[in-house]
Amino acid sequence: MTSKAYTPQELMVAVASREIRDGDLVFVGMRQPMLAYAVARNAHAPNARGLFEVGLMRDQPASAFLGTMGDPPNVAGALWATRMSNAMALMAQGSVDLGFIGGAEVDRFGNLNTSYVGEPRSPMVKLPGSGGGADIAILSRRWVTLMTHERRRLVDRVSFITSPGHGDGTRGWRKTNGLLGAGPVAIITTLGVLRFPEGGGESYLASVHPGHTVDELLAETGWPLRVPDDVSETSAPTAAELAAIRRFDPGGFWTGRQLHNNDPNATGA
Amino acid sequence: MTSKAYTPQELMVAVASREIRDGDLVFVGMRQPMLAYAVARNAHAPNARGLFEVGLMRDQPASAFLGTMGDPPNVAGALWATRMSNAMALMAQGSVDLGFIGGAEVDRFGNLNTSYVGEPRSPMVKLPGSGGGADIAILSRRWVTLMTHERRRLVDRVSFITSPGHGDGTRGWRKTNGLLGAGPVAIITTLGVLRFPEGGGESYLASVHPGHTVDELLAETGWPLRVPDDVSETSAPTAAELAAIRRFDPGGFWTGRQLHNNDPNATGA
Amino acid sequence: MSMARAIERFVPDGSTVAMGVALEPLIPFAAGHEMIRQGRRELELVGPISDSLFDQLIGAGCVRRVTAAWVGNVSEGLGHCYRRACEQQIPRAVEVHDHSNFSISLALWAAAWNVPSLPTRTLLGSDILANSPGLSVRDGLVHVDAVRPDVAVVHVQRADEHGRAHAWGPLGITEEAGLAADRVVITCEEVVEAEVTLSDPNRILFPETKVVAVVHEPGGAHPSPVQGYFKRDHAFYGEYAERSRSVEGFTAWLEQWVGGIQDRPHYMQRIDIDRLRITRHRPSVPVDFGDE
Amino acid sequence: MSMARAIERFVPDGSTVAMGVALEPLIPFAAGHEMIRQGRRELELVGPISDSLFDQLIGAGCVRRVTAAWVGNVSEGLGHCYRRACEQQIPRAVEVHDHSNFSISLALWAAAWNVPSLPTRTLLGSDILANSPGLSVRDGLVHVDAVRPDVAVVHVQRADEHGRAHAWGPLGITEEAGLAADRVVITCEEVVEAEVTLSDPNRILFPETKVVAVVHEPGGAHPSPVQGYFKRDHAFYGEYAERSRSVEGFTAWLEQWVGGIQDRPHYMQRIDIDRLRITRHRPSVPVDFGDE
Repeated sequence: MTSKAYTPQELMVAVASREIRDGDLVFVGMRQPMLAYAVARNAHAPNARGLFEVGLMRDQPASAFLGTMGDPPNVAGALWATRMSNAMALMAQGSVDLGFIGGAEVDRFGNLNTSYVGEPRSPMVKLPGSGGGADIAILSRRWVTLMTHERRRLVDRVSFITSPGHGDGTRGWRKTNGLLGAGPVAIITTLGVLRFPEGGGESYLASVHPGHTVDELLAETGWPLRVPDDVSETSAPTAAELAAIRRFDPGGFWTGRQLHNNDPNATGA
Repeated sequence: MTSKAYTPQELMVAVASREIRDGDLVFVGMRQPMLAYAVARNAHAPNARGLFEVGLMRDQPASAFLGTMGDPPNVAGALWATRMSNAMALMAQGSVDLGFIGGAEVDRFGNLNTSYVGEPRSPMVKLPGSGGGADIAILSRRWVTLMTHERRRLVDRVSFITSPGHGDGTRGWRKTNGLLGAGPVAIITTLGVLRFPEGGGESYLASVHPGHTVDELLAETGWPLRVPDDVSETSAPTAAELAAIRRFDPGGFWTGRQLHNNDPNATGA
Repeated sequence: MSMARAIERFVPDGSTVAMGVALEPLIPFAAGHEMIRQGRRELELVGPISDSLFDQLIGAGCVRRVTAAWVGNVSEGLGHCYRRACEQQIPRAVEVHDHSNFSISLALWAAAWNVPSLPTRTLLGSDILANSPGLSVRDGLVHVDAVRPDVAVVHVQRADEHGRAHAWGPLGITEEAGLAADRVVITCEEVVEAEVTLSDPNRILFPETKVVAVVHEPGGAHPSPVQGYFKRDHAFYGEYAERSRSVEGFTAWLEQWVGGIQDRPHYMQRIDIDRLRITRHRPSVPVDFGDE
Repeated sequence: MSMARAIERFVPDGSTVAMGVALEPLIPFAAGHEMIRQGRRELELVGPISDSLFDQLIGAGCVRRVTAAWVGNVSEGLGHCYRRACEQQIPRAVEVHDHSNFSISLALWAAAWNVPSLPTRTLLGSDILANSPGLSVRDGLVHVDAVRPDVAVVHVQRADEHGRAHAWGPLGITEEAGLAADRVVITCEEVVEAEVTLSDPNRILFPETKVVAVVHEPGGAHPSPVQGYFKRDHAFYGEYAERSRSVEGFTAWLEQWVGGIQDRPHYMQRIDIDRLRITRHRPSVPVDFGDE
C-alpha cells in the first residue's frame, strides 16, 4: 500500500457518508459513523438528522471531538434528550432510514458477530456483545457496516449471529423471520465496498478502493466473493470530505492518524 | 334528618380520612377523597404521600381549592411530576397502600359500576366509564369507595362490573382471577360504613352514622345486608377534622355546603 | 400555522385523533372547537378522561367512535352529550371502546413500540374486557391491543416553530400518545426561539420528526388549566354541564362558544381571562447543559 | 449518607445491581469501586453498555452474572477482564445473559409494570435468543422476561437529602431501571435544598419512595462525563484499556485506583480534575410552575 493523501479509515468514512441521503434519520452510533454523519450533514445531506441510542436526536454534528455519543458536546444543542426506549420506538416504527453497526466479523450474507468466537459456553474470544447493534440490524430500514478487510473478519459464515443481516441468504429470509427493515445494504471495508441484491441474499463486490486490486481483496475475503463485470473503483475522498473529517476528528483518533492499538473491533488473540 | 354541625359529606370525608394510615402511599383521586387525604395528612398520617394518576406525587395537600387533581396548586410543590404510566407502575408493583374510587353503583360484594346501567349495547344510562377506577380496584393493596346511600346505588349485583371488588363473593375470588390487591375494605355511605371480611366475600354493616338507624339504612340497601351484633355508631367528625375539611374546601364545593345539582355520581334520570 | 389550516390539513374526516392526553390540564379545546366549526365527521377520539371536550365533539356530531377511559366533566360529573349519543343516538350513534386509564396508556405504548399488544394485570375481573374489542385475556394476563392515532393534538406552554415543544406539570399519557401517533399537532401559549427550547432538550416532548404543525394559540386550552399561565375555569365547566343537559341547551351553548365565534382570539375576547391568569410565579431553578 | 455506609447497607453480597443506566454518561464508578473495596461477592450486574465499570467489577471477582447488552470500553474496545472471565474463568467464571440495548430496557419496563415479559420484534433472527434464558419466541415475537434489580445505583447532577434527584442529558434506561428496582441509591455531584428539586418536579427522576440513600460524591462518575460538570476522561479509559490487558496490569491498576485508595475524595486528589471541568455553561431557560 503506497502512502496516500488520506488514511484507509478516512476513505471509509467518506464512503459511509455517501450512504446518508438528504432528509434521512440516521441511527448514528459511534466512531467512524459519527464522523460519516458529520461529513454528510455538511455536504449533500444538510437535512439529515441523527438519532443516538443513549437518548438523543441532533441535526448539527457536535462542535467538538466525541469519544462517545454521550459526551457533553453531543448533548448541547440536541433536538431531544430522552430515554433509549423512545429512540428505539422510532426505529421500531420504521422511522430510522439508515443505521450503522460495527462488528468483529461479517459473513457473506451480511450477518455480524460481536458476541462470541467459538462456543458461547466456552468461547475462544468473548466480544463485548450487541449493544444496540442487533436492534439496528433488525429494526432500521437499511444499514451499513464498516470493517477492516481481513480474512478472519470477512468469513463465510459467522459462528454466532449477533446482528442478523440476510440470515442464511435465502431470498426473503428477513421477511419470513419477521425482521422489520431491509437489512444490510453495504459492507464498507478498508479495501472496497460489498453490496447486496435487493431483497437480500449474498453480497457481491461493488467497488475496489483506489490503490487496491480485486485479487488482493479476494485474497482477504473468507468466501468466493461474487465479482460482477462492472466493479468500479471507489471514488477517493474529496477535499471537502477530508476537510470535514479532519474538522471533526482533529487528532485522527477514529481515522487512523493516531496510533490506536486497542482497536474496538479487534477480536484480540 | 335533623340539622347538624356538619354535612353528611363532611362526615364521609372524616371517616375516609381515618382509613389512611401513617406512611401510606394513597392513590388519591378526586373530590371527597382528595379532602380525606388532606385531613389525614394534617392529623394522624403526617407521613402519608398521595399519588395521582395524572402523574403526580405529593406530601402536603395543595394549598388552594382543587377542582381536579391536575389543577395548578396540586402541581406546585409536587414531589414528582411524571407520566401516568409511571404512577400506574408503582401501583402494579403493590406500592400503593390505599386507593379511593367513586362509583354510581356498588353491590354486596363491593363491585363498582361506573360504565353502563342496562345493556352496554343499548344502555339506559351511559356513565362516564372507568377512568383509573378499574386500575385502582385491581392493583392497589386495599381500597375504599364513597357513595350516597340509596337503594338504587347499593344494589344486590351491579349489572356491569367496571371496578371489581370481591367478584361473585366466593372466598379468594380475587386471587383466583389474578387480581393483585386485597380489594375493597370499606364502603363509606351517607348513612353508615360497610366492611368486608378478610379474604373477601360479602359486605356487612360495621357502623351507622350518628342520627341514623340500622333500619333506615337497611331500607336504603338493595340486598339483605348482614348486620352483626356489634354494629357501632360512627364517630362524628372531630372539630379538628371539620376545621381541616373546611380549610381545603372553603366553599363546600365537595362537601355539600354549596348547592351542587350535577352530582358526579348521579345516574341521572 | 393557523389553527384553521392545521385542522384542515392534518385532521381530515375519519381521522383517529388523540386529545386531552395530559388529562385535566392542557386540553386542546381550541383545536377541538375548530374541528366542530369545520364540520369534521367520523372521527375516532382517543384519550384518557377528556374533561368535556369529547362530550362537545360527540354532541356536535363529529364522532364515530370513542376509545377512552372516561368521558364526562371532571368537576361536574356526567357527559350529557355522551349519554344522549349512547342512549338515544342523538345526534348519532357512537361506538365505545372502553378502557381504563392504564390500559389506554398501554395501548399507546404498544403502538409506540410497534407491537400488536402489551400485557398487564389491570382489567382482570372487569366487564370492560368483554365490551372492548381491543382487550383479550390469555395466560392469566390482559393483552391490550395497540391504538395508533393518525394524529395527536397536544397543547403546551411553549414551542418553537420547528416543533420542539416544552410542557410541564403532570403529563398523563402525552408522551406515548405523541410517539404512537403518525403525526403531532402542537398548539401553544407561546412560540419561542429555538434557543429557548434547545436550552433544555430534556423537556422537549417529541422528536420534531413527528410534529407537522405548531399553532400559536394563547388560551387555547381554556377552560382547562395551564401551569404557569391559567387556572382552571371551574364555573365555565359548571355552566357547560348545566346547559348541555338538553339538546336545545347544548345547541345554544355550541352556537355561543363555537359556531358563532370565528376563532380562538375572538373567543378569548368573551372570557374574563384576567380572573384566570396565574400571577404567582414559581420559576424552575435552571440546570447547566455546559459541554466544554 | 457516606458511600461506604450506603454500599454496606443497600448492596449486600448476592445483589442484583443496575448501574450505568444512562449509558456512557453518569456512570457511578465511585459506588462500583466501593463495592470492590468492600469485597462484595456474587453480584448480578444489570445494565446496557457499562463502559468499563462492569469490566472492573468482573476483574475484581465481585460478579456472578452479567445481564447486559455490551461489556467493554466504549472508546477503546474490548473488556479484557470480561474476556478473561468468560474465556479462562479468571478470576472466576461469569454467567452471561446477553441482551440488546432495547431488550434490556424492555426487561426493566416489564419489571416496572410488574408483568412477566414484554413483546418486541427486536432480536428476531439473532443467536442471542438461543443464549439468553430470559428471551423466548412465541407467535412471531420475542418475549423479554422481566429483570428486577434489587438496587439501581444512579449518579446524578443534583439531589436533595430526601432522594429527589435531578439528572439531565440523555437518560438511556435510567427511568425504567429505577422503577424496576426494589430500591435506588443516588450518588450526586451536589446536594441541594428541597426548594431546588421541587422547583422542577418534572425533572425528578424517581418517586422518593424508591430512594433509600443519597450520597454526596462529587466526581463520583469519573472518568465518565457529567453534563455541566465534567468532560469524559478519554485518556483514563485508554490507560485502563492498556493496563487491563494482563492480569498483572489490571491488579496493579486496581490497587492504584481502588484498593489503595480510601474513598472517592482521596481518588479525586489524584486526578487533574481541572482539565476535565466544564467551564462553558449553558443554563436552561426556566419554566414557570406558577399556580395561582
